[in-house]
Amino acid sequence: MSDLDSLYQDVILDHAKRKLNAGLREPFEAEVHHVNPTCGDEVTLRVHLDGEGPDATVADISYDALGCSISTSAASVMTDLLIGRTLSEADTVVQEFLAMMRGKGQYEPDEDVLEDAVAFQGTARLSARVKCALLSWMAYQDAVTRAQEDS
Amino acid sequence: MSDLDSLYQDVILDHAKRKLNAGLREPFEAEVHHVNPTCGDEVTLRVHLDGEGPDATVADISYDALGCSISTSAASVMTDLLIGRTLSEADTVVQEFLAMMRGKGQYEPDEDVLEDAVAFQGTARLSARVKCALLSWMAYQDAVTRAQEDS
Amino acid sequence: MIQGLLPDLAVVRKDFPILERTLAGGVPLVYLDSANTSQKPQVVIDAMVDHLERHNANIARAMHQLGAESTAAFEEARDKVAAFIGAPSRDEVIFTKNASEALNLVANVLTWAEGSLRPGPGDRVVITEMEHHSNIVPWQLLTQRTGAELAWFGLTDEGHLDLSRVDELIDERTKVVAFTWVSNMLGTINPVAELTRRAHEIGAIVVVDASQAAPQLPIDLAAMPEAERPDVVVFTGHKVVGPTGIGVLWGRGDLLSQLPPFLGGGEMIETVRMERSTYAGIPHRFEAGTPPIVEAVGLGAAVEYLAAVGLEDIRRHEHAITEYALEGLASVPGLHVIGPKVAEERGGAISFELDGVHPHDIAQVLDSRGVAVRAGHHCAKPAHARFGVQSSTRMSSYLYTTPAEIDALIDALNYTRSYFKVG
Amino acid sequence: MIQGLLPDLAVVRKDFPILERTLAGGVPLVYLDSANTSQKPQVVIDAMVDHLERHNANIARAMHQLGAESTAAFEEARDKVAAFIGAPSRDEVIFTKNASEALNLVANVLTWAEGSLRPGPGDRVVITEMEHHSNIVPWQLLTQRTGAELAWFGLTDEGHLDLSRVDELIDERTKVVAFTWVSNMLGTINPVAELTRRAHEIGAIVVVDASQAAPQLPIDLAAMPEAERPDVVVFTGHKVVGPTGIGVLWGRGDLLSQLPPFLGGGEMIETVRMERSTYAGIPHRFEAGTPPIVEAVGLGAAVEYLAAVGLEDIRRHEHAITEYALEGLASVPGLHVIGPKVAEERGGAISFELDGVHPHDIAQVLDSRGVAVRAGHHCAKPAHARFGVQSSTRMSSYLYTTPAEIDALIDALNYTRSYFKVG
Ligand SMILES: Cc1ncc(COP(=O)(O)O)c(C=O)c1O
Ligand SMILES: Cc1ncc(COP(=O)(O)O)c(C=O)c1O
Repeated sequence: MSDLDSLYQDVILDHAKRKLNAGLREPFEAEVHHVNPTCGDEVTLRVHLDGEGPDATVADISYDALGCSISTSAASVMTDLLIGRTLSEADTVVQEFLAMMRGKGQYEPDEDVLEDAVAFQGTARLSARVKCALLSWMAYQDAVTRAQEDS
Repeated sequence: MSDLDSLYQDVILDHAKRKLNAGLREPFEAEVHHVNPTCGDEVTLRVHLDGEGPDATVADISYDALGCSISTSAASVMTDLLIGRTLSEADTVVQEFLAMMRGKGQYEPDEDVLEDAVAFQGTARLSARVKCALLSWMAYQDAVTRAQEDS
Repeated sequence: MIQGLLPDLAVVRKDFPILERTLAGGVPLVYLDSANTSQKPQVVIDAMVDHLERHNANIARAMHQLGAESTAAFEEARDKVAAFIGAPSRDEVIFTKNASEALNLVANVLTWAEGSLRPGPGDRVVITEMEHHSNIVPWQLLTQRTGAELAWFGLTDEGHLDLSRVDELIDERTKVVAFTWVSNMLGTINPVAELTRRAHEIGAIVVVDASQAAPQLPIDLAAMPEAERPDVVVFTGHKVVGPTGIGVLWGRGDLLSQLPPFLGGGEMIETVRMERSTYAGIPHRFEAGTPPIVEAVGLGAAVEYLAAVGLEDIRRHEHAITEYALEGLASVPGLHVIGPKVAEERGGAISFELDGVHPHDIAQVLDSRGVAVRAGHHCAKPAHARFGVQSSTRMSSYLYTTPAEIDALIDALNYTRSYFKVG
Repeated sequence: MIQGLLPDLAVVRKDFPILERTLAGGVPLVYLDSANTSQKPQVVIDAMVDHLERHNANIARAMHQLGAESTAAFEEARDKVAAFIGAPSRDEVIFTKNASEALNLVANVLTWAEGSLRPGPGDRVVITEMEHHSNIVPWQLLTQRTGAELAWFGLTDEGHLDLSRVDELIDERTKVVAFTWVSNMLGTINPVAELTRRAHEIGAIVVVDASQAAPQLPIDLAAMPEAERPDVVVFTGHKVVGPTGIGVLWGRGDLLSQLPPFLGGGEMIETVRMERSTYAGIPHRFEAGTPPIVEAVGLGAAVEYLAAVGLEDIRRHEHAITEYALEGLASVPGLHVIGPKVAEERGGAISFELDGVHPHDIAQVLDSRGVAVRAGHHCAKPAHARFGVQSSTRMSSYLYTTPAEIDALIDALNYTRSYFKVG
């Protein structure tokens, strides 16, 4: 597989088209706006939690993303993976994703945890694109922190 | 003659010791304070003119100089050369001196005009020391300008 | 045959060692990102190496032979830069760290100026919607800090300054008019003489960002009629085949001499007492601390190199390449150039959109074929917002660019379309 | 035998090409002006050349392979510098153009800060009489602009800080305490931990100028107890065998994050609209415009080189040379060292007077014999004034200095005395 094909895997191009869970919805406890200052990619993201503490459920993640296929598909994959999980389960996924993205392609991700998101292994090899893939994931982390602060 | 000896000619070391016309005196029409910011050498210089316009006489130049042998001897030589001349005669000397100092050792100075000051030809070759030699001469020019402005 | 290319293009290319590089997969480099930073000829690298290996010393302060050599090299670089832009006086040339610092310097010293030079409440500072962030943010900071009003020229749909509001924008309340000579996003060449004349009529200071102009337009400040000569012109070393770490601020001597210092320390002083200091004259007043010495040496060699090739010839070359590129780009279905469509009205940076593919993804596919372009907002977010886009792809050529490289770009763009199955 | 010299001194010297130079008359170079600027090892020059010839591109903004390589090289340099000073976090390392800019940056952002960080009327900023102008003038400007009071530690006759007034100077009114770690004129090493603890007790911000410390003292910020760790530490690239055009500001992350931007433009933004902008986090917030890229690469190689030789070993070497030099200088009739006379209390810069000969004239005679020293006020006029002198001669050694070079200096000083017929 060429570098290009390993970056633009079908799963990714597919998510970029389908944009699962896209659009901003109510209710939500926190909304954040993140920008990739280098390229201008943007995401507005809301989380809705059900319950309190680590066992709270991620009842919804809704978003509005403007960006390249890597950044929009990352948002789609993420929401698909995290909605419906408890915060602590979701955190396991997030940590695994971060480890892979910071691993420069050397990290062996746990496919059972990451499911479709393993497709971003090809992105992890391209330092310039790592930020694209992380944009919505960082926004999610930020939103959860704020939602918990406010409660 | 070594470079060092051509810089520190006897005339120069002699003037550095004797410091002709040193000390601040009355009367004066203008007093200026010039600093060589690079090394901190300083001169306070006063001029006293007699008459008006280009035919006015440089009746006195008095000064207080703190600096290396090049800068103090330059003040001594200058005052010795200029006191008693008309402004326009003095200007001829100043211009010739400036031309020599900016000539990087290539300019052929008129010895009849510069007299003792030709000894600074050796300084003109050393770009780092040119400012030392010029300090009091620039101060003189400045002081004359101010004296004329005020009159 | 394309008219106007540099006659010695093959020889010129040999001067730039990086152009021989190959990238991943053994593909040759097609460098079309020169508006971002230019590549460096061997003569610039060699001048820097020679300085570091044989003449390195601090300047001004050092009396010894190395110090004298280093000082001479630094000050000769100032002479060379002065000659490059036809500065009326070499002491009006100030070395900064880049164009951004030069622009901030001006905005800062105006903020701290005394008397009528300082814009205050009721006064106005005018910029344009096509500025690089480095010519926007400093003026936002100035106006926030001084209470002056910030206003700007909008843009026409063709990417020109909309001069219809000129009388409103430039009136007796206007203290500063700051604009770019050549846009780094749209490529547009602005009417410097005309705008400067207008601004000077009402006594405003004109600051021109020549970061994109200096690489490709011959500049001769001394030859301009005074009424049409800007008061400040800045550019950056790394875009004129020089190194990073150095920029240039040229300013009218009698204006600069009235302005307070920017940064304090080192050789910018006349004398220092604990209570208070007095400051040196220009250019030193604005060069606090150890300046970029080896960078000045490199920049001196760079502008000498450009002058030797000939700015008129470089301009003609850029023009020919730009015309060829505009034609090529027009042949790609779904591709829209943002900015003037005619080579006469623009410099060599061309930004475009391609329907259905995000600029990042375009740049990625291009990169896989060795074609280096820029994707993003190019530090010109407001100009992007004006055209309703969040980012764009930009190709930018320079004196070493060949028509074959433009062909490679166009091929790669067509490949991008098929890769992402658009159209 | 002199104890403590670098075991591989001859090998180290071979790393520095300039040390093979001869000067006018074929005399070899004896470079004793390293406190002014240090010489560069081949590995630094080679790293810069390799970057310019093979990897040159702008950073952050460029998505292509050259851009990724250049960005990686730049950010690795940040990692290397962070390791060199033991920075608690690599994002706290900000690249400036030199130490002077770093100090001005701090003073400026404090001037523009909101709330209690901004010194105002009734507040006090404390410096010392032994500061380099670059750590005086910025604080003069700040206090003039904010209405705060400027106060300073005086010096003892031995050239130490006079700490007898510490309670008066550092009290609840004090907002900032800024001082040099090692004096560039007197050589004095100041008690950083003690002063910092005092200042922190009353909540003041501590800014340390490590321009002369970084080259010769091992620095490990993370290992310092928090109460004794300064809030800001700056140094300059060209004195740690790196290139000109780059300096370093390390600052406590939570302090830097509260401060407003310094210069505006380029990558320091989060988003820009015409009306108003928001700014990026650290370190980028403080790095406006294209940063010194090739300079960072050179600096990274430089601090790696110093670390490979070993800072402890360099410190020992400097100490041995300083001790030997102090002995030698004491043997010259009419020569008076200004500053501490014991090597333990000082760094490797030694300033002195020679009765009957002006420093310029000394430096000139020394230069005729290839010995490069500095003469003047060394950008420390107040310290000179304190000791009643207008200027002095300074020798300064570094890791490549040999005892034979000190012998050459002492010989040349004796020759100077006979040349000017003193004594
Ligand atoms: C103690 C000290 N502080 C600050 C500086 C300023 O460094 P730079 O000129 O590189 O800004 C120097 C060196 O000149 C210095 O010795
Ligand atoms: C028009 C324009 N102005 C200013 C700049 C800023 O230059 P620098 O980043 O070297 O400060 C650039 C380049 O980035 C530019 O294209």
